[in-house]
This record gives sequence, C-alpha cells and structure tokens, in this order.
Amino acid sequence: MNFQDYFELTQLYARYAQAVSSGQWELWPEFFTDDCSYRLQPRENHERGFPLATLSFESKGMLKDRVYGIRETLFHDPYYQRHVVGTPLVLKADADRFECEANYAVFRTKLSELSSVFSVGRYIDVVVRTAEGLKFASRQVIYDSEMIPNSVIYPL
Amino acid sequence: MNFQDYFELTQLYARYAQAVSSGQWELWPEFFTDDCSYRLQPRENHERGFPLATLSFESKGMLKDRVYGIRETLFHDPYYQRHVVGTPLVLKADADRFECEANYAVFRTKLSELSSVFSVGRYIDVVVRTAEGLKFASRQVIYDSEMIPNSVIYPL
Amino acid sequence: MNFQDYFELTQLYARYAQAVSSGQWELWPEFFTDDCSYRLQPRENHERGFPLATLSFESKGMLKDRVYGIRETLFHDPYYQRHVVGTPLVLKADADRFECEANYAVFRTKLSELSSVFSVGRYIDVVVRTAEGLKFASRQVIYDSEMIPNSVIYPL
Amino acid sequence: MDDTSAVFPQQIRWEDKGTSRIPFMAYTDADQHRRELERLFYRGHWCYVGLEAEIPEVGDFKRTVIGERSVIMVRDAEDSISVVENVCAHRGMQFCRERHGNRKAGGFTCPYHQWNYSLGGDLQGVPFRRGVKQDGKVNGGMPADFKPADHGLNKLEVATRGGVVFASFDAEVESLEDFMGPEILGYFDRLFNGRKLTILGYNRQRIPGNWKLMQENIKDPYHPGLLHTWFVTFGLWRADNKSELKMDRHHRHAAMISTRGASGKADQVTQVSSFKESMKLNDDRFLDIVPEPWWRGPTAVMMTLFPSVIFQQQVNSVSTRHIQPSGPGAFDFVWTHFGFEDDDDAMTLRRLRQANLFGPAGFVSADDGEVIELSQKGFEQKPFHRTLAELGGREVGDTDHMVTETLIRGMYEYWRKVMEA
Amino acid sequence: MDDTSAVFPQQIRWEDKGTSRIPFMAYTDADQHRRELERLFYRGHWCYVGLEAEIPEVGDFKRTVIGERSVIMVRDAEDSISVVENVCAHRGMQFCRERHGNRKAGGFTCPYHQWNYSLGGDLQGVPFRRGVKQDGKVNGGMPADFKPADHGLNKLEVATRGGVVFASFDAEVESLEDFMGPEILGYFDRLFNGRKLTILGYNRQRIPGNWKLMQENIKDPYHPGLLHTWFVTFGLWRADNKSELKMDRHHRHAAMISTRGASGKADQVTQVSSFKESMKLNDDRFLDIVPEPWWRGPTAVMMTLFPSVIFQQQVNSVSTRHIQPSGPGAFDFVWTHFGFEDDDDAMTLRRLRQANLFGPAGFVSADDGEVIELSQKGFEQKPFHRTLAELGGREVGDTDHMVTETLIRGMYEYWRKVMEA
Amino acid sequence: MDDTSAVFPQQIRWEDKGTSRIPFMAYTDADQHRRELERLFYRGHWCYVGLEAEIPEVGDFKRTVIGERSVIMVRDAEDSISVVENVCAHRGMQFCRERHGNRKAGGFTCPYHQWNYSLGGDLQGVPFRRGVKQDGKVNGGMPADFKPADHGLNKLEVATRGGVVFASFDAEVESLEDFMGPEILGYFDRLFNGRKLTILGYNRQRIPGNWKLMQENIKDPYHPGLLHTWFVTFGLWRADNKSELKMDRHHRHAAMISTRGASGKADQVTQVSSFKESMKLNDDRFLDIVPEPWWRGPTAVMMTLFPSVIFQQQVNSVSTRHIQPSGPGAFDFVWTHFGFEDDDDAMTLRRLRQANLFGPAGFVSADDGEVIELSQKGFEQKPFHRTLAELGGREVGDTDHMVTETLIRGMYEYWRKVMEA
Ligand code: FES
Ligand code: FES
Ligand code: FES
Ligand SMILES: [Fe+3]
Ligand SMILES: [Fe+3]
Ligand SMILES: [Fe+3]
Repeated sequence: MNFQDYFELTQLYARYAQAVSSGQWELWPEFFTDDCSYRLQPRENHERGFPLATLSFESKGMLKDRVYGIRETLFHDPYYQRHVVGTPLVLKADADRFECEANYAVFRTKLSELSSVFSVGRYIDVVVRTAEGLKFASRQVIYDSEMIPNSVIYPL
Repeated sequence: MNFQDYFELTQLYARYAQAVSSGQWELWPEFFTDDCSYRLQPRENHERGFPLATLSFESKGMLKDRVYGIRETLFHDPYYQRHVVGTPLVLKADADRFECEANYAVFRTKLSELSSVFSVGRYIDVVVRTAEGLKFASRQVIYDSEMIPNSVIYPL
Repeated sequence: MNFQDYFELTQLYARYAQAVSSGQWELWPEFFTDDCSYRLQPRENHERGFPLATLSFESKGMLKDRVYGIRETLFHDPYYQRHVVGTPLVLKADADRFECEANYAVFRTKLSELSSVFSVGRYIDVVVRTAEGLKFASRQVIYDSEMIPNSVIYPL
Repeated sequence: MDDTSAVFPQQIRWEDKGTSRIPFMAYTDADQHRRELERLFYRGHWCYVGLEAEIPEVGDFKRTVIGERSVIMVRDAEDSISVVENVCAHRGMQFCRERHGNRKAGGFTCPYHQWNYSLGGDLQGVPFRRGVKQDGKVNGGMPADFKPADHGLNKLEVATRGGVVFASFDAEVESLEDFMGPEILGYFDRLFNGRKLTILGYNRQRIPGNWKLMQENIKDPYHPGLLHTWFVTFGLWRADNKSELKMDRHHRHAAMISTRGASGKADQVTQVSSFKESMKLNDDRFLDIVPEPWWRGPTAVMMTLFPSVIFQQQVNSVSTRHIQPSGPGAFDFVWTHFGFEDDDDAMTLRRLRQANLFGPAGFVSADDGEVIELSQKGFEQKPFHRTLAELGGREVGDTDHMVTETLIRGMYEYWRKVMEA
Repeated sequence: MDDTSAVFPQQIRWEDKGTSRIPFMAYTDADQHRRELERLFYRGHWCYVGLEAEIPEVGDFKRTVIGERSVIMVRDAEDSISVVENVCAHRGMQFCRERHGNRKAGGFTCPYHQWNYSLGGDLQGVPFRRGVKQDGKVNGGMPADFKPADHGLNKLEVATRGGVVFASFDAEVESLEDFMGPEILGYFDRLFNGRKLTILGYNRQRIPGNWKLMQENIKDPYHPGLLHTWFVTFGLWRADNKSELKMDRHHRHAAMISTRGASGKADQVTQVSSFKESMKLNDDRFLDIVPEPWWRGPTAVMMTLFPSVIFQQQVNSVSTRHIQPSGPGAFDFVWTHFGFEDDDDAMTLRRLRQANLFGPAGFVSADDGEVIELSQKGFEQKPFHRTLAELGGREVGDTDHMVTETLIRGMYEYWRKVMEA
Repeated sequence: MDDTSAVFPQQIRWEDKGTSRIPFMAYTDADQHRRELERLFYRGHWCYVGLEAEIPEVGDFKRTVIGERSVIMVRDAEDSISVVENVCAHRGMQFCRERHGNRKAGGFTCPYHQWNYSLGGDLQGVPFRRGVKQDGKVNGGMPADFKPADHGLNKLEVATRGGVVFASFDAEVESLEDFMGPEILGYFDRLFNGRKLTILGYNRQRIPGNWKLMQENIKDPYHPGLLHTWFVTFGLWRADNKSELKMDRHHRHAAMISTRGASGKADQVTQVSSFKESMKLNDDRFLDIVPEPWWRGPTAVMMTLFPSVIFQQQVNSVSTRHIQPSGPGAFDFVWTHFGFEDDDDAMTLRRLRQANLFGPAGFVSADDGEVIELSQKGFEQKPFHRTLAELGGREVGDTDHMVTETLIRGMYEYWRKVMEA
C-alpha cells in the first residue's frame, strides 16, 4: 500500500465521521456508490447468521430515501451524535478496491442532557476508487450495543 | 500532502492527546503559537452564531494563566481525563499551514469512581509550521456535550 | 520514520484492537514475542511507584494460560468489548524497534444491556520487528478507570 | 410528603368510573408498578416467552424475561417445551448467562456450587450431598431429610399454539384459549396456522416509557395516519381503508384489522394533513408488496395480547414484539422477525426489505418509541393530571372503523378491574 | 426503617427556632424536595423563564423549565409573551422538542395525533374531531360535548420587566413588583433599565448538589475572598471593599452590593491567607475593566431571586443564572450572558473576555460548582447532622459589610415559614 | 403496595428461628440497608481503615470509607494515628479530596471558607472569627460564645494492632481484642505479627451485589473446589486438604484454615467434577510457592472480620480486602496487597506473581465478583424467596472440614440478633 492510497483512505473515514456528526444528513449518501450496500445490524444477528438487519439498504437511492425520512417524516427527539473511529485495518488492498474494518464509538447528546455512549461496534467495508474519489461500495455497521437506547434515527 | 507532513500532523494530535491526559498541564501551552487562539465553545453557541465561549483565550500567555489557575487557585475535585481523538481530516494543506478537523471523546475518572463520558465534540484547527515544529495557531473545541458534568477544570 | 514502518505500526494497533474485540481470544497471544511483558495496571500504582499490577504476565506462555483460563476455568457473565484506540505516538523509532504510546477506550456490552465505558487509559509499548512482522515485546496497559466494573475477564 | 399535595398526590385518582381520562400516575408510581408485575405478569395471565422455532433441538434453550423475572425456555428430553425460572434453588444465583444455546449434555449447572438440574428443572446433582469421607469419617453433606424433589427450579405453566410459546407463574391460570378468547384466537390462528416458522433475526430497544404505552400505541389505530407520514404516503394507511377493531370479552386484548382501500390515489382519499404530496421514493423496493393467501383479506392485523406481547402482520412483514418492563419508567422491546417454511427466497427478501419500516430504526416505528418516551416525560412533570382518550366517545366496544380510542379505554377498564380489586 | 434511628432520622429536625444551624436533611430528602417544588416553584412565586431578547419575533419560542416542569416561552400573535406548559392536552406528550425556534406559521402541533394549538396555547385543531365520513356514515370523532376551550395547553401567569420574563403556575401569585419588594426591585431596575438586551450566548452545567446550595453560595458574600483566590489577587475582592447586603422583607431575595476599595495595593489590605503574592497574569486582558455609567457606584451587584434565578453584574460581565432542580441531589444551572444594545465592539469583547472568569470553567465560578457537589456529599453521609451558619451572629438583617452569613439565615427563615406551614 | 403481596412482601420474613434459609430480602431492602449501616458499621463494631505502612510519616493521610461515610486516617503530630470524619464542621463540605498525601504543614483546611483543623481534627482557624475592622468598626465575626473546641471534626475511636488500623464511630465500642475474640485474634496475630509491612499496591472493583455476599463468599469454604477450577487443578484446593473453620463466640467473624494435602496427585484425591485433566500451565511461575516460617503449618488462612474486611493469606499472597457498601445492591471492594520488611526480591516477585490469581481479574477471584452480581440479580427478581444454606446441617459451630455452610449460618445468626433487636 502506498502513502497516497493510505492517506485517501484515512481521509475517507475521517470525512465520513465528520459528515455523520455534522447534522448535514444530505452529505451521507454521497459517500456511497449508486449500487452500494449499507447495513446496520446487531452483532447477534451477524454472528448467528440471521439475515435481519436493523436497516438494510441496497442502493444510494435508498440512502436518499432515508435522509428524506429523517428530514420530513420521522418524528424524533433531536440529538447530536459524534463518531470517534479507530484507524482502518486494511485487510485487502487492490489498485482500486480496498477491504477494511474499523472500530467505532458513537456518542449521543440530547438537548440539555449529558453525553452518553450510543452505539459501539465495527465497520466492515468495501471501498472502491471512482471518478469522484474513494467511495463505499459496501458498509456494514455491526453493532455490539445490544439494547438500542430507544431508537436510531441518524446514519451510523 | 506528503508522508512527512502527514506523520508530523498525526503525531501532533497524538502528542496533544497524551499531554492533556497526563496531568502535566504545563505541557499544554507549548502546543500553541504565542498569538494563538483557543476556544472551548458549546456547539449551540457555535451553530447559532453566539460569540460566547466557555473559555476563550487569545494568547499563549492566557493559556499559561489558565495553567496557573488550575495549579494554584481553582479549587476542584481532582480527576483523570483521557482523550481519544479520531484521525484529523485535512481540509486545506499549504506548505506551512494546515486546516484540520478531528472528532474527540474525553473520559473523566474521579478517584474511586467509574469512568464516564465527559465531553465529546470536534476540534477545528489551524496548524502552522514553526522553528519548534508544528503548533496550533488556532484550536476551537466545539463540544456537543450540552450539559457539562459540573465543571471543566483541565484543558480539553 | 518511513511510511512503510508507520503503516505497519498503525496496522498492528488496528489489528490488535480488532482481535481483542472479536471474541477470538486465541488471537491475542500471537501479537506478542515469546518473552514479552504484558501488564494491566491501575494508573494509581503506576504513578505512585507501587509494583502491583492487576495482571502481570512475563511470557507468551502466560498469555496462553490466560486465554485457557478465560475459555475453560474463569466463570463470568459473557460480554462484548470494543476497543477504540487513538493514533500511536511514536516516542522512539529505531530500525527494528519502536517505543509508542496510545490512548484507548474500551466499551463493554452485556447481553440485553446498553453499552458502557469499561476501561480507559494508555498503552505504553515496545514494538519489535520479527520474522512474523511487528510484535509487542512489551505492552503496559495503564488504566485511569479507578473502579473496575466488577471484573476484567478478557484482554485489554 | 404532606397529604394535601395538589401536584404530587399520594394516591392515584380517577375522575370518574370510566376510563377515558387516565391519570398520569397510572404510568409513574413505583409501588403500583410492582403491583402490576404481580397481578398482570405473574398471576392470572399467559406471557409470551418465544417461538418453538427458536429451540428446534432437544436441549436448545433461550433465556428471556416474564415481567421482570428471568426465565429459560428449553426443549426438554421429552422433546416438549419447559419454562423454568432462572434462579438457582441453592443460594439464588441467576445461573444461566448465555441467552441461547444447547444443554442436552448435562442439563443446567449453576457455576457457584455446581448444583445440577435436568432440562425440565429437576434437581439431579448436589456436590457433597452425602459429605466427604476423610480418614474414615464422613464430613458435612446435606441434612438427612434433604429431598432433591423439593429443590428443583421453579417450573412455570407452559402453553404452546401454532409454534408460539407462552408461560405463566400461576398454576391456576385459565387455558391459553380461554385467555385469548375466540375472537382474538381466530386472528392468532390466522397468523400462526401451523406452518413451521423460520427465524429471520432480532431487534432490541430500551424505551424510556411505561410499558403500557406500547400497548396503547398499538391499540391506537388512528395515530399511524397522523404520526407515520410514510404509511399515508405509501398508501399503507388511507382514510378509506376498511378497518375493524375487536377485543376479547375482558377488553384486555385487541386486534386491529385493516384492508387497503382498493381504488383512488392516496391523496384523493386521505384527509390527513401529514400527507406529503412531494414525496417520491428513490428506490421503491421498500414497497414491493405481494399479497399472501393466508391473509384472507386483511393487509394488516396488529394484535395486542395483554400484557406482554404484540403480534404484527403489516403486509409481508411479520414479527412478535415482546414487552419486558423495567420499572415504571422503561421497558425493553424485543422484536423477533420471522417467516414461514414455505417462503421462497423472493418472499424472504421481501420480508427483510419491509423490515426497514419497523423496529428501532424503522421508517414507521422509530417514532413510536420517541412519542412514548416523550409521553412519559409529560406524565412525570405533572402527576396530578390525566390523559383525554375520548375519540369515539367514552364507551368501550368493537368498531368497524379506526377513528376511536376505544381499545385504550377497554384496556384500562380491565386494568382498573384487576388493580383495584 | 426503625423510628429510633440516630443516623438516619425519619423527619427533619431543627436544633432551635432559629436558622443558623441547617439540618443536612434540608438538602437530601426526596419527599421534602417534591414539597419544595410545589410550594416554592409551583405556588406563590415568580420563576425566571428567560429574556425577551431571546424571542424577538412573533412566533419565536424558547423551551425552558420551571422547577422540574417543561414550559415554553413564546411571543404570541399579539406580540406579547405567553408561557405555556409543554404537555399536550390530549395524551400528555411533552410535544415541543426544539429548544428554540419560530412557530408563527401554524402554532404548536403535537406530533403524536396532531392536536394543534395557537401560540398562546388555545386548542385550535383536533384531527377527526367530527369523525370520518365513510359510505355515508360518520365514524368516530370527539364527543358532542367536547369543548376545545377546555383543552388548551396549561397557560401560566406571565410578568415581564426590563426585558426579563417571569412566569408562575399560580393564578393567585402577587405582582412581580410586590414579589421582589422595593429594595430588590431597585437593583433589578439598575441592571435592567429598559435598554434592549443582546444575547451573547449560553453555558450549561449539571451540578450534583441540592439547588438551594447555589442560592446559598451567592448569599455567602465572604467566600469569594477565601475560595476564589483570583478575586483577591485581582483586587476584585478586597477586605476594604465597600459592601452592603440587602434583602426583601421576607428575607428570601437578596442583593450583595460591593464597590472596589479605591486605594492601596491588594496585599496591604487583604487579610486573606488565600492571597498569592507571587501571582502575575501573563495576559491581563482578562481584567480590562471599564466602569459603566449605569453602575452608579457599585462594581458588583449579585442578586439572588428566590427560588429560581441569580442576576450577575461583576464589573463588565452581566448574566442571568437559571436554577433548574433535578431531584434533591442535583440541579441544572444555565447561564445566559448578555450585553446592551448600545455596547460598542470593545465593550462586547470586554464582556466576552471577562466571561472567562465565570461559568462552568470560569476562573472564579468553576470552584463554586465543586464545593456544592462536595457539600452535598457531606450532607448525605450523616443526615442527622447540621451546618453552622453563624458568622455575623444568629440573627437576620441587612448589613453594611460582607463578614456574615445573615442572608443564608434569612433564606431559611423564609424556607421554614413556607415549608412548615 | 398492598399488604397482601405475595411476590413483594412488605417485611422480611424468615421461615424459622434458624438461619439456614436466608430471605432474599436480606439483600435487597433499602431501609434495612440503612439500618445495617447504623447497627453494623456505625455502632458497636470496629471497621478496617488501613495499614500503618500507608501513612509512615507525620502528616501522612489516607482518605477511605467506613460503611458509606468518608473518613481520613492520618498520622498526627504525636506520631499516633487519628481517624476523623471527612465533613467540615462549618457547612458540611467533604473537604478532603486527595486520597492520600501529607498535611504536616498546616493540617486540614476546608477550601470553601478555610476553616482549618489540626491533624487530630481540632478546629484551629476560623477566618474572620473576630470580624473585620473597618473604619474603626468591627464587622461580623462569630458569636461571642463560639467555642472552637465544640466544632472540631468528628473524631473516631482508633485501635491499631500489628500495623492494621481500625476505627469506630461508637465511643462505647469494646476493645479491638474483645471484638475479635481469642480464636480470631490468634490468626490475626499470625499474619500481623509485628513485622513492618510494605505496600505493594491496590486493586479496586465495584461489585453490583449486596456487601454481605462477599462475607458469605469467604465464609463458603467449599465453593473454591467447585467454582475456581484453577485451585483444584493447581492442587491449591484438594479434597484431602486439612481444614478447619473457626468463629468468634458471636459467630460473626471466622477463619478458614487449610493445609495442602501432602501426597497424591490432585486427580487422585479430588472428587470435583470441575477438575480439568487436560490442563497444563504453559508458564508455571504463577505457582512458584515457597513456604514461609510464620505460616506455622496452614498454607492458606482466610479471615472474615465482620462487617468490613477480609484478611487473605493464600500461600505467598497476602492482602487486605476492604468492603465499602454502596446501597443494598453494590459495594466497592478495595484490595491492598502487601509484603513484609524482611522479604527479599525473590519473595516480593513471588507475591506479585501470585497476585495474578487474585483481585478483579484474578484467575480465582474474578469469578467471585461475577457470582455475587448474579446472586443479587436472582434475589431481586423474587424477593419473597430465600436461599438454602444447609450444607453441613442447620446448626452453627466450628468444624474440622470444609464441607459445610456453617459460617454463613453463623453470620446470619449474629445478623438477626443485631438487626431484630
Ligand atoms: S447458588 Fe447455585 S449452586 Fe450454589
Ligand atoms: S398526545 Fe398530543 S396529540 Fe395525542
Ligand atoms: S464549609 Fe468548610 S469552611 Fe465552610
Ligand atoms: Fe405507530
Ligand atoms: Fe463563588
Ligand atoms: Fe472464591
């Protein structure tokens, strides 16, 4: 792996973490390819081989529909979220395709409340090089956090 | 961006995280330029355009005055703090000047207590190259953590 | 420091974080040299110069004995743990030997429970180059987390 | 505090004999919550514990909860299903920690002193029961009159039907069929008609609100059109939907039966301001709905089985939703999505896609958890106050429409009967 | 527990008729805390809700708290200020979640079933109120006798003066002016003299101690010279400061008025061991103090308005500090720093710089939170004990000096009167 | 709740006069917990506070806890040890925050108003006690009748023996020697025989279970062979171990004395199913055990001193384990590992290596915390139930073997006597 690729990869992860912590949800789908896969799944289902995911999207279009839902239809108590993500572990590096994993912790802060641990887990990713730079062809968010604190509204 | 710059940058962030987790508060001002700006501000004020900061320092001298206050005048219940900081996102890189952002989580541990989430948020930084290496010309600590758990004594 | 070394180093840290979050405890001893030192010690003992550690292992064999204990003899309430580790700070870099430190946060999730902060602290490491790649000759885990939430079963 | 308190009453107080105005204290008081556990979860009721498909093999077990008590559902040696309380008969340890697994070999052993129990809960091993022989002398051991038969695990009553498992701490509990009553049983059998179930997976959420609020939420047939914009936009909820509400004779259980209006564009028939004209899906595979023969008409049937479970059929998405209280102010809500043995891959994919609408992040369920949390906050700030559940009048009865809160009034009619006894 | 308990008394007990020895139980008991909420926050008192400048436009609102009840301060259609309780009249949801915003268009709508309220809190929309017509039949709807006028939001009494907004749940509450009394009113008007205020921003902290400890802290005029070394070193607190303490006739409110001694080096006049000779500021812009005409003498006036707010003028730094209890052992403390419309940029910068001294991290305020937390810890470990607030004697009265705890005794004199009634 | 409750009894209820069946409510009730604090920790008992070696120099102090009250152990000016309560006599602040340090210079000063105390706790400084002279007038100050002697820190009774420090809030408490009784005192003196101790360090854990469960755990001599597989495998616990159990006359304290069986391979003599044949250590330095002369036979002596401490000798590993309750459902458990002045480096290394077996992560101690947590969970889910501690019969008495729960019965015999008085 050369530095340029490594730099772009770490920046992709850092930029994603900033974007989903910024409240600008429109930024989120743009990290993905058109025919991407995004899955938010409990570690239990993942390890026991159950196909159910908490959210399972099969295209960038579905991600955009999610953003619309967040913005327009999903009533929720607003909150800040903050992603702190570890260095990506590069499992496989081809010229234009990278398989990576990274541990993450997401903290939730509701208005006038203390911050708390919201979700922790692991990203399992396939990153590909596109004309617009590196994108996620696939991002699985496998969360340890057994009991979701009420609900997950924003993208993890 | 070349590797050497990237390496120095990531080391600056790592060294800062170590320093403010070490209890050796004297190390803290040395990460900044003489005419630096350091601001600890709630995300609310930042996003609503209110100028008030929880702490707003306009020089390295003020940072030294803060350290003196921590050491000599500010009574407080002592605690450990631990910074875990994500990879810096490089927004702008000139030869001797870098604009970066990074998400952080700080954990507080009081004597004979469990550790807890103390503050989470984002650094918005301007880093410059000096004779003594990279320094912060400006570091804004914009925190999500709406409700401060009593008080902030040590540098974030 | 050159990129290749830096890359391998960051990957070592990332791979360790994945391994000890994976539940595959057998992976853990393989990160160490045969005559390694692994110490889990409260910051209090470390800073006050007390030799006692919560766990103090002096060989890879002891690590393997620990894994056996986790698997076969140590009754415990099972839990997930998730490591989020900051960028390693490289304090000393020789050709085949690196002295590094890194801040960590480990989150615990018990079945049907919320995730919580389990342990936060600092790694103090000596990494050496071996035929099988980089390994820890020494890893000290100095934890801030004064009060352990009941017990520590899995490797930190 | 003083008895003259106007803001923080000592006792719950109803405005009248009816149940259209529910005191906020019905959701907040800790002592009353314990009484609810005892009278509603531990006595006289069948509580949901799981699905047979979760423990297909002899020795398979699943740890779950009834009210606030940990229990184990296990397939015992006779290949029938037992439910035992997860508390060791020796010194009380909650010995079973895995949430699922197989104990065919060896049954259950408590780690503290290795008391061993059969899958059915009979005590079959007590270390040192007869003491230890040393230097020709026998030391210690259990008293001569110790009878293992008296010290098994607490065994619950068990009833299974259509692959669903219920249990009760109450040996006198009526039959499961009588408990449900014919109306509800009919809808139960419609969903669980004997086909083998396949487990698709779980979702788990902790909702910081009183457990009854979830029962209310599913007994509140008109909120979807108001809160869940997507339902409306998708035409899943339309004012011209054919709808029926049915209860058991105690008014504790209910079924919300609805059938999508056949004709007309949603925006023509909806009268709901929440309708968002502009909305178009970028990817409509979320809504690839295919009717199934067993529906026999209704496109959605939501059953509330009091107090512990909700059975969901929303078009092709089917699940059980297990209510596990945790004090008056919170409950865990566990979703088990399933399919049927004869599903083809396309149908399984369909159920999984539609699952995006439900659960802790679902397009039309996440907000249910949110409104429950915020209702609880409202209750706690003025415990002397009460709700106003008078849509469709103040009476209780089955209806052929959704514009009513009658099911909520019915549930509290039953609640008062049991709690004020 | 047993009534003979010496360490954990059943009831709070005062040593005598006076209030110089305050039982630790005044800070720890949960039932008593609820009684405090009812008698001090919800009845007979005006509580701070905010500043008019926070909601300049019609429809602007701010969500805040009185005691432990969520309320909304809103500029209504008539451009006057209303305060309503944030609890839906339908089924009790705490419907307003944004903490600020504008609802000119559409007023307030509860998301659960879309009941809609005017900015002033009148119920103006109930979906399906008249039912839904289907196949010529009208289904459901609210009862014929349903009167929207009876089901608006809970409207509070509102009083504004000098741009500050107060509210009360108590319709019988006296006028704001009578509530403050002439003395306090004078100092209130000194700070809020009609000029438009400008909002500089907020600080929020959760202090794990009883809310009264913050009132005490600001009624404790001599601790700054002992706890807050910086005050002394900066000459902001000097033993030769001219000082006055004034109370309302009930002794519940107070003003601490001080004027910096004109002459002498601090170290000559201070008698305080906390003075640190060595200390020099590396950057003294923290202390760029410029007197303002409206001060009319005093360099610092700290007002405690019982029970809910503190008004701060410390040289050029002005703020309101809102006390929001959260059980007997904690409260949220919300700082609103402001300026005046006629401030030039230099003065604004000055106020912002001096803000470094105050708030959750302030050089001379952070430690107030710390001592409050640790006082609470002391109280909880021996609830049978009591404080000793006898500096300046055991009586209550205004003084012309700071060497006294009379304001604390005064506050508890009032507290006993109200709480023991 | 209603008095007829079967699941949640109002009052704790014992099945009989004996103590072999302990009600789960003995571990869960909050009021009863406060009564335990008062009767067991604050009255009539000596509680552990630390080791003299922790505060070798005049002015050295250590902050610790008795029951739930913060206290300070300090070496005072007379070079003797004082223990004072960490609550300021002025307004109650828990003034000491460092957990250890030296206050030879200046004694203790409370930061809030700088009341100053001698190392022994005498009040020696009150700022402004005589007021402040200004313009020839004396302002404020403490009342004329203020006697500093009446307002020192709360001073506890102190007893030290063999380098171990105990304290009591109770001035009438019997002597430490009478408190222990001759039997226990003998084993205490065996371990603390006058040699200087050296501190090796601390381990701290918060165990979410009732504090008595830790006393039970160490009064439960046969669980190691069942729960702690390593003990068996290592031959540290063998069925042919010589063992004795001894109690004081009140049956509140106990000593478990065991001596490793001399001969035979573990697997020949163990009857314990937990034995794992396969197990081999990769590095057996964990078990580099060297007998010490002072053992005088026993290889392990575990002493439970009721209510606050456990003294451990497990081969070469010696430690004190301090029990610090935190409500009925949790306690902090603080381990102080030590050695003796005459240890050579090899022995110190040995003690440190064997420390891997103990503490919050120890091979044979971590699981004790786990079973305690899970026992508490069991108790909370069915408070009407009880344990069955009948191994070795239902009586109480010393034994020459380990196959009994007699020490647990003994502890509750004492507990009932004190708690039911
Ligand atoms: S508690 Fe289960 S065997 Fe002893
Ligand atoms: S609760 Fe507000 S509209 Fe129903
Ligand atoms: S509280 Fe300790 S000096 Fe005032
Ligand atoms: Fe819903
Ligand atoms: Fe102060
Ligand atoms: Fe043990």
